Amino acid sequence: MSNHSHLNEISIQAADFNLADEVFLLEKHNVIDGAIVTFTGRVRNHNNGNSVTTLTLEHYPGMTEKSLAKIIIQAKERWDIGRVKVIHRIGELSIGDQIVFVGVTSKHRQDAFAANEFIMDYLKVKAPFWKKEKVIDAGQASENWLAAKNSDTDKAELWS
Amino acid sequence: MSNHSHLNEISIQAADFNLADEVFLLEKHNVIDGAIVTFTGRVRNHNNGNSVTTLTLEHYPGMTEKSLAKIIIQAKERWDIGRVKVIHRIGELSIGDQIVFVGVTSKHRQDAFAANEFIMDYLKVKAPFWKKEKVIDAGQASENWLAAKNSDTDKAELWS
Amino acid sequence: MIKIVFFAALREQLNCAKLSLAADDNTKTVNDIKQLLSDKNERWQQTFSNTSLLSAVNYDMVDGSHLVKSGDEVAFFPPVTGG
Amino acid sequence: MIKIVFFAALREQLNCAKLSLAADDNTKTVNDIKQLLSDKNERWQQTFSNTSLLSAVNYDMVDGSHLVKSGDEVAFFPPVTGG
Repeated sequence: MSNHSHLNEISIQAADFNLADEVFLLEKHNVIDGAIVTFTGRVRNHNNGNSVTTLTLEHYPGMTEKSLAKIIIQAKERWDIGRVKVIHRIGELSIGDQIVFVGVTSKHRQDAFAANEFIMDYLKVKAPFWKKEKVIDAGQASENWLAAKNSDTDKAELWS
Repeated sequence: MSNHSHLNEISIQAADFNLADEVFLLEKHNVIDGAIVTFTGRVRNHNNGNSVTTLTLEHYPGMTEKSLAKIIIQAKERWDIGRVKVIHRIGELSIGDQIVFVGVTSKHRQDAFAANEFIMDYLKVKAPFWKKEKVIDAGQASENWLAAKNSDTDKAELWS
Repeated sequence: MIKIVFFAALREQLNCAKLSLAADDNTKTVNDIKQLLSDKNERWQQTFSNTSLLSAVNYDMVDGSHLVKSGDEVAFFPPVTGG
Repeated sequence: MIKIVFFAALREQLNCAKLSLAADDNTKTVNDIKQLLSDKNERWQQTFSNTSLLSAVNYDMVDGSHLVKSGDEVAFFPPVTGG
């Protein structure tokens, strides 16, 4: 596994991303793949009934890229897909901000749907990102690290 | 079922569409849905080994909109999704042109993935569109109506 | 009056996009209409012998036993290939 | 020398982002290192009693029986919550 081959497929960045630009690159000079599926995740305004104000994303530099590269390789082994792009933002984000993007092209839509969902499911349980929320709960501001969800672990296990 | 309520959800059009504009509208003033999944289908350059030059899309005005509205209602009954947009182009298209767009927002990604794929699978077998290809086969130009695929029928039946 | 419409390859094979059928007192099913159309001539008979043809009444897919009444729009077409 | 790094809630609970461990001649597993860290004091012991903690060696997730050698980077962190 060469990191080099995944240079264009993975980006961990503080900056926002632009869906149209990413889709343009996935489709550019790519007339064999008739299907493209994108997933975009954004910061919601509520979590467990409390008002979220900001979200801070920490990650483990080095391992993040390596784990995402492995997930993309697994997806390519399982499905006949063309191009892949995974972007994950880090740092402080506000409500409505984009957090994560996954784009997959393929000849047949079924592969693009499955590979995209697989990548998101595995990212959720295998990529070293952690979210800390600033929430207002009954007028009191506090910071909480988000707890991992069993549902995410269960969902990822469905692929194995 | 009121057609009115689906006016913003379905568009059958000759004109091209813009992914970014569609996603903007799906996300606008929508901070409860953290997930958005899009599917875009484009004209590929090959079909059964022959070179496709153009694709002409015919449809059944009136029934097209009604069938898509029904598919969207079924998706909303099955999954907890927010907003939906389905665009299908008609008329003459060239290689690389966008044909179809499905966008779905939801609180949880699993619903957006499933509903989007369901809508595409049902559209493929229940919405009255027909494709005619101009192909160059061994130097000879010809026009062919595409044959429906059994795999599409099989895939749609998996949801029932 | 019953309006009948044809699409795609079927329309081209019949060289006909639509026609009208006078509604008489006999209750008709979609299959009855298909039979009436097949009886027109050799070409129509051959075209309607294709068992994969689909039918819709008033924009909803129906099967051959569906009852058709005056004012209905009946459509015949090949399996769909959009998306 | 073995480099040890901590992330997220774990880093905050320990008030420690990284430390180094002299590599001695004894072969160590990830669990052995966890035990060594737990032995530091009450707070570390309590923090490492959390059975949901994950571990990685050289950027790959591993389980407690994984052997650690000099030069390795060992990471401990809570279950991940990205995406």
